[in-house]
Amino acid sequence: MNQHVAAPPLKLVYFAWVRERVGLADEIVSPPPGTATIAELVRWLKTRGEGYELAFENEAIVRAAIDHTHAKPAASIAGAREIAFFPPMTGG
Amino acid sequence: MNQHVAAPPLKLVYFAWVRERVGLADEIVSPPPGTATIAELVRWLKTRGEGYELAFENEAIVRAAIDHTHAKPAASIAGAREIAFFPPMTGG
Amino acid sequence: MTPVVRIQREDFDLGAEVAALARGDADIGAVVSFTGLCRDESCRLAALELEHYPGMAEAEIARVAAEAAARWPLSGLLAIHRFGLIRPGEQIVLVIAASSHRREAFEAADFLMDYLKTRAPFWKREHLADGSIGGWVEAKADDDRAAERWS
Amino acid sequence: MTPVVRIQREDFDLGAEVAALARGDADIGAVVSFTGLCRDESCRLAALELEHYPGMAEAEIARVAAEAAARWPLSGLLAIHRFGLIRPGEQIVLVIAASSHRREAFEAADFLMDYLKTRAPFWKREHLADGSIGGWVEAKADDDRAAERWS
Repeated sequence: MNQHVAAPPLKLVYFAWVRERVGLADEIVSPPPGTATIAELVRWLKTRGEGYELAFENEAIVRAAIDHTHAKPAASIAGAREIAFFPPMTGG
Repeated sequence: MNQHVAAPPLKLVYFAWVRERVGLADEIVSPPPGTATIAELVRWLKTRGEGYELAFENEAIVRAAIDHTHAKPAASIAGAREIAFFPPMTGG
Repeated sequence: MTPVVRIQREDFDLGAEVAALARGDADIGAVVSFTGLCRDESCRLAALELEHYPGMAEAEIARVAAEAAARWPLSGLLAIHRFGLIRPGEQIVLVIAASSHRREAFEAADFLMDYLKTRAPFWKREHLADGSIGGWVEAKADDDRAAERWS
Repeated sequence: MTPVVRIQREDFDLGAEVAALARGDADIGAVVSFTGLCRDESCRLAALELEHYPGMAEAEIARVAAEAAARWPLSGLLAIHRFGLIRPGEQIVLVIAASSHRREAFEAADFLMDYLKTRAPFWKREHLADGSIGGWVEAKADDDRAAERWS
């Protein structure tokens, strides 16, 4: 069990209105030890200010991807290099 | 009831292997009085020679059209100007 | 919206037909095209010969196209069917359906092709690579079943 | 068969892409294309702005395309998705599926579009005719339901 070892710095990227609300396109963060899943990462991000709170107001609607692959809230972020948050896709 | 009045001359057209078996692309015929439907027309055509017999050997497979519209064996030929016989379609 | 139907010996240009159909119509969001080609998996064929019933071919495809136009809200609908000798790799048939949304465009094109296969008066005969004339292509029960999906 | 996936700012040429995909492959009998256009029914829009996630957009569409290629016997499969500012009437997305038979080509193109809508990381924002920037386009529950048809 190494979930309490500090995670290495992590790149976060944001898109569309998530990006606008957070106020950043990307950033490098060091989540607290024990941050093991997307859901836990979101919980921590929401403590970082109003923009984050607004972006993740409705957690169920914001999508995540780990290293360019869609990921559910329960997905482990261990070993992740880049985690993205964005609204439901509207391409096509 | 005018089904025993002689019908006016009728143009018949044939396509694909029906045309080859009949040996004609088209012809003008005068079916006997009382020939009221496609099925009755086919019955009469089959008495006209070996080619017709071979073409309509399997009556269920040969399709018909009256004046450019698909028609079933029971369809009335009253007033028809052009009746076509052909195999199942294989276009597209 | 009046469907465009053409029966012709000449080849057609997919890009030009789509551009002409969609031009200047701001409510078109989706265009689906189907192109049917002369296949020759085993290099057996010199060509396919397509016989058709002039007059009825136009009328029947126009009827099927009108059915599609009544069934789906379309902004454009086109069907071109060639006749004559068509060599492997060449185009035989083109269907284009344009609509606001993709579901309608896909379904209308699919429907039009299924009905065109089973109702349009065209017949294919094989011309073989050795110079001889092969048999008439037989209709497929699969095609009838495909058309029945829509009724 | 390796699917072709391109994410680009530039426009694309449907006719040229279909010709390139089908060229010289004698077992292609059916080519289905889907073109998605920027719609503007009420002349409200100056343009749509398409934001995307570079890297993931390519990867995700390639995954969906590989799924389609595993599910249907295809001879060719292509997806192009544009990003940047796209004006009303301009092309946004292109999908082409080529197969021996029409059913497979239709289904693969339809599947690819449904999944592209719900899985490819692109987001549309409206630029209005009056010069202002409108809101982000909302995802449609319809699109999720369309994608669920395939599972």
